[in-house]
Amino acid sequence: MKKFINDTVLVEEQMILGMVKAYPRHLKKLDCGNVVVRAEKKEGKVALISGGGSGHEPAHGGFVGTGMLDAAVAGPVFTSPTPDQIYEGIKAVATDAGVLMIVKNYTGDVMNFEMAAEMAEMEGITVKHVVTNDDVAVKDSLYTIGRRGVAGTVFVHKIAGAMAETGADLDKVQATAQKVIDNVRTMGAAIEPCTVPAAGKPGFTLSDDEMEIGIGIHGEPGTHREPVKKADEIVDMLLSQILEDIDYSGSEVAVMINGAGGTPLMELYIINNRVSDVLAEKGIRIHKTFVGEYMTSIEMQGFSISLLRLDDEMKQLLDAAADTPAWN
Amino acid sequence: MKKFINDTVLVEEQMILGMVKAYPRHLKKLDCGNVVVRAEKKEGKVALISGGGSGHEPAHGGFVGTGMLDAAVAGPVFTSPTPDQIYEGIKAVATDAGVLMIVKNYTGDVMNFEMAAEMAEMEGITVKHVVTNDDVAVKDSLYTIGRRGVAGTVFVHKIAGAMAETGADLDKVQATAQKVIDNVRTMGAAIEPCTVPAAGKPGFTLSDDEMEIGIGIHGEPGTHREPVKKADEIVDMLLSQILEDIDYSGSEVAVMINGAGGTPLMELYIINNRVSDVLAEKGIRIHKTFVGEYMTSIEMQGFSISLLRLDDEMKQLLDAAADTPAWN
Amino acid sequence: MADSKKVLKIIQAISLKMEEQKDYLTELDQPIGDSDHGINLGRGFAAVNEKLSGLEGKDIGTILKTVGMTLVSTVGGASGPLYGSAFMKAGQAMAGKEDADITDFLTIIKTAIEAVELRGKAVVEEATMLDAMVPSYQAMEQAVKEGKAAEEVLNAGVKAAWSGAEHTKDLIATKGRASYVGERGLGHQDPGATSYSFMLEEISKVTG
Amino acid sequence: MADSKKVLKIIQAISLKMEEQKDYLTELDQPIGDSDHGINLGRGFAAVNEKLSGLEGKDIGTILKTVGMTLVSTVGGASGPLYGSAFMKAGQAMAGKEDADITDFLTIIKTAIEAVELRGKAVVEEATMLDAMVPSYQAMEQAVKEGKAAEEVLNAGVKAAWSGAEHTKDLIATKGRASYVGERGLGHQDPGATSYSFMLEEISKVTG
Ligand SMILES: Nc1ncnc2c1ncn2[C@@H]1O[C@H](COP(=O)(O)OP(=O)(O)O)[C@@H](O)[C@H]1O
Ligand SMILES: Nc1ncnc2c1ncn2[C@@H]1O[C@H](COP(=O)(O)OP(=O)(O)O)[C@@H](O)[C@H]1O
Ligand SMILES: [Mg+2]
Ligand SMILES: [Mg+2]
Ligand SMILES: [Mg+2]
Ligand SMILES: [Mg+2]
Repeated sequence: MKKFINDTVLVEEQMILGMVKAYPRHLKKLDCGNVVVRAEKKEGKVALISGGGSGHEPAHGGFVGTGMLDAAVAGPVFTSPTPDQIYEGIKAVATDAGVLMIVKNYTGDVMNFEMAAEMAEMEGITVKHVVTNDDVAVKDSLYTIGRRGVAGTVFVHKIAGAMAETGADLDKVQATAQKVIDNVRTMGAAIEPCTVPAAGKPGFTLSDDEMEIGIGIHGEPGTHREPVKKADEIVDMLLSQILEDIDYSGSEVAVMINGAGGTPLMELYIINNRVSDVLAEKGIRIHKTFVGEYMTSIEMQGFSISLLRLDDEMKQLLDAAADTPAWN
Repeated sequence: MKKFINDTVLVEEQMILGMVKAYPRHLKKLDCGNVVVRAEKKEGKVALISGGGSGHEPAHGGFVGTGMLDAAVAGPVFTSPTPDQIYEGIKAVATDAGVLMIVKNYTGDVMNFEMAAEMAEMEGITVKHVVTNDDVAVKDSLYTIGRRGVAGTVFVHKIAGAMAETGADLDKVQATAQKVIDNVRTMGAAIEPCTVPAAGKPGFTLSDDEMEIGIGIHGEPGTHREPVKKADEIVDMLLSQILEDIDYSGSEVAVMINGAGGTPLMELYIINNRVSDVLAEKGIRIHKTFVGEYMTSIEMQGFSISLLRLDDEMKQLLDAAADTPAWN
Repeated sequence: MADSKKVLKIIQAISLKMEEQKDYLTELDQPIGDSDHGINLGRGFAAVNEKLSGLEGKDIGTILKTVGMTLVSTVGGASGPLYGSAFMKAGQAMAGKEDADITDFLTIIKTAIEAVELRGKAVVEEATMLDAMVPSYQAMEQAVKEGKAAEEVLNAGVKAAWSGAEHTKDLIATKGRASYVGERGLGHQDPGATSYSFMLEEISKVTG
Repeated sequence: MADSKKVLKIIQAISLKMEEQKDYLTELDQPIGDSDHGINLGRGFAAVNEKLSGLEGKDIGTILKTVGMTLVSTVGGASGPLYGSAFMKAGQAMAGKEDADITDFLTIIKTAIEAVELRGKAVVEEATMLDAMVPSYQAMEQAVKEGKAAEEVLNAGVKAAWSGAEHTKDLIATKGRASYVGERGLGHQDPGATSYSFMLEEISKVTG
């Protein structure tokens, strides 16, 4: 394992420190742990808090700032933060308007955030939450934990964040977040895995002509393995699974081509070239496209495509000004 | 070689198309080749044009837009574009105020841009140029071609671009660009090489415990090879070479931690943590820090540190609003 | 079966075991999860281990509750809230107790199972730690009913836990990360069921 | 030595050679450059090759100028403007000529060298294509002086070009990308010097 790090046990803290030192105008780190909050606490609005394991940079600290999150809690790499960490974040940003937690659908994240909310409610803080589950690679079913929350979560941060910034109440902000969740779908693929620093070995190995389809964002293997194909064919495969899940025809969408961390922008643009063309063919109008790294898996070489079906309200909130390290 | 591409000969064009399709509000592609210009031509100001080989995404197309470049010309991967391509870019954006070319110091780039300028001048277009050479890895000498232009070039785009946007004349914009060049220094290292699609093989190979010091941005090997060290030690080594070249003590600087394409943000933040601390120790004040991918080498795992010594004018121009895909 | 002093010894033994098996548990988590189960528990039980000296002289309830709270606040992931809740709830059930006999022990395990089921919204046959917990509980309950000695009861429990862990290889997971890989999880042993089996084994060793 | 028809044959032979040696030239560019010299010239001479049929019946000057312009507008990098200028300037020197004797040929080469020196701001011993161009020119000039036949002159040129290319292994480059790697370039043969030697070899083959 070759990485620009100092010590596997210091990765998370030094990363958060380095991030906060890069963006002192936006960010502050709590003394009690790897919790990033806005440099200036914003009163009089619903506070938004998200987070999860580290390794998804710029998520989630990069989305803390005006118009998006108030706090981001970072656990160890790919491991949900603990309830007391999350609770510290909640306490630091909670306002009278209440707190909305944006949680990605993973057993660990959901349980730890739930426990934190229980702690906060005991202290009289009103906490609600939404659970994002945009990954169509995983079949949704009553009997399973359901789909994972992946890159589409960033749209929830942005749009619910913009709604909170207007001074809307907790129910409205929660409903807005849920509307985004209901309308966003994502699917990804990878050609090279990533290595959790503390593990020292990649999460899976692929031979020179293999790729993983349906990857999550924790370096875990996907739903299946296939011979590598041309970018356009991979895009078609992922898009068709997304388009099967929601009928986007005739609607206007936001597109996110999210790099997994090690994928060069060159390839993300080539991917977007095809995504754009296919959507145009299908009569799906593109309101805005986002190409870059939003929700990564350390240095994984992969990408995901997210489509968010927009209505006028979401469009306006998506376009609203935001000022955060990674979205502005 | 595993990459999300369709065909090695289509890489550059499909990438540019995908980029322009992602940012139609900012960008337009000329029909005659891989030249990206502002969606709306800006009259009444000096036109800025830059470019070079492809493979440095988001450079240079990502910096086309209000407050930065007017045109970016993209050659094949790591190969300077040809004079006629550059000339098309010049023609498309030239105004009565003249054209400034921002060229990175490589034999190929300099010669091709010079030939293009000769073509444009024959058509009565006034063209001046600056040559960036921020890479301190390469010793400057009267008898050699001199230092390379690397990530610090992006500061030239930003600051000269902001000056041009004020309506300043060509001499003033050129002088501003030169001032940035005179005050910016960069040095980089890599732990994994990149592969030019058309070559199919990496530019160099490193064993599991080696790194390259003093890399350029074309996937070429650096000045020497060393056993991998801790991130902080690598930072110290690169910074000391930068700080030897210019005396930054007592001054205010802009910092750029530039990812080479495959380096996760996690590591760039850890790197910045050390850079911040060392500069603070040395009494060098940080005006602003930029962490991310600005001038990449496809999927290389590496980074560079750039320090730009600022005066009040440069500070103001650096902070001025810009609206481009990759800088806003 | 165990006084509070022995309970501390058990916890210590479990902590050492988790450290020892860190890499193995992490490896088990690789093909079907995110390669961190051993890292998570290693971190948590290292923290638990540091608390042990401060727990000398405390009752079993306090000890278990403290272990649970420490796990909750250091492990993270799925296993943190699950094992954490399990120990915390078990601690509540043992509040004030200085001694636990085999019946108390069964209560502890039953309470722990309920805590995991509640927090994890899971049942057996979903390829989780419950597939070691539940069958081993049933085996021990049966052994007690048959009047077996504590040592034999625990032996039966350990045996059933390991075969439960083994059985997860035949299951397509419907809870936890392993559910994302679907059929690809077949043939792989659940890390949580494995870590639980190690824990029960340590209990059996220290008390046996 | 060659009429315009033969010149077209030479250009065609060079184009095929560049295609054939594409990978080799690119490999030479790897340790000291950016792994593209063969790709660049391959692209350029493929474009040249497509122009050849349109050049039938044209004079040598026009042919060389067209080759140069095509290289300038398709090769890019350092070698594009250099070889491009070389052919363009040589074409100017041969304007209107239908036939070139060995003296004309020396003029072509001399003009090409001057173009490269001017554009590249380089001289011999900097580990560039000039280290094949200049010594081979000198060898040919000498051979002509000695009254050798065209065939022998070219043989002497080719030999000197290759030994010049070989000699670049002993030089620390001060121009071009190889200058960035400094001493690490020792032992590596310059790709441009190599491509030039191949070109001269083709000229010798077609005319010989
Ligand atoms: N809903 C659940 N109910 C019971 N056990 C679960 C549940 N989800 C996961 N587990 C257990 O947790 C283990 C994984 O723990 P760990 O790797 O530490 O956390 P994470 O899955 O968050 O990375 C699984 O092997 C499984 O035994
Ligand atoms: N200043 C120069 N003068 C003469 N020849 C040069 C100069 N710079 C580079 N070259 C030649 O160009 C060759 C490299 O060409 P190529 O790889 O196609 O371009 P680039 O270096 O831009 O990638 C070198 O091997 C060298 O022979
Ligand atoms: Mg985990
Ligand atoms: Mg090149
Ligand atoms: Mg896990
Ligand atoms: Mg080259």
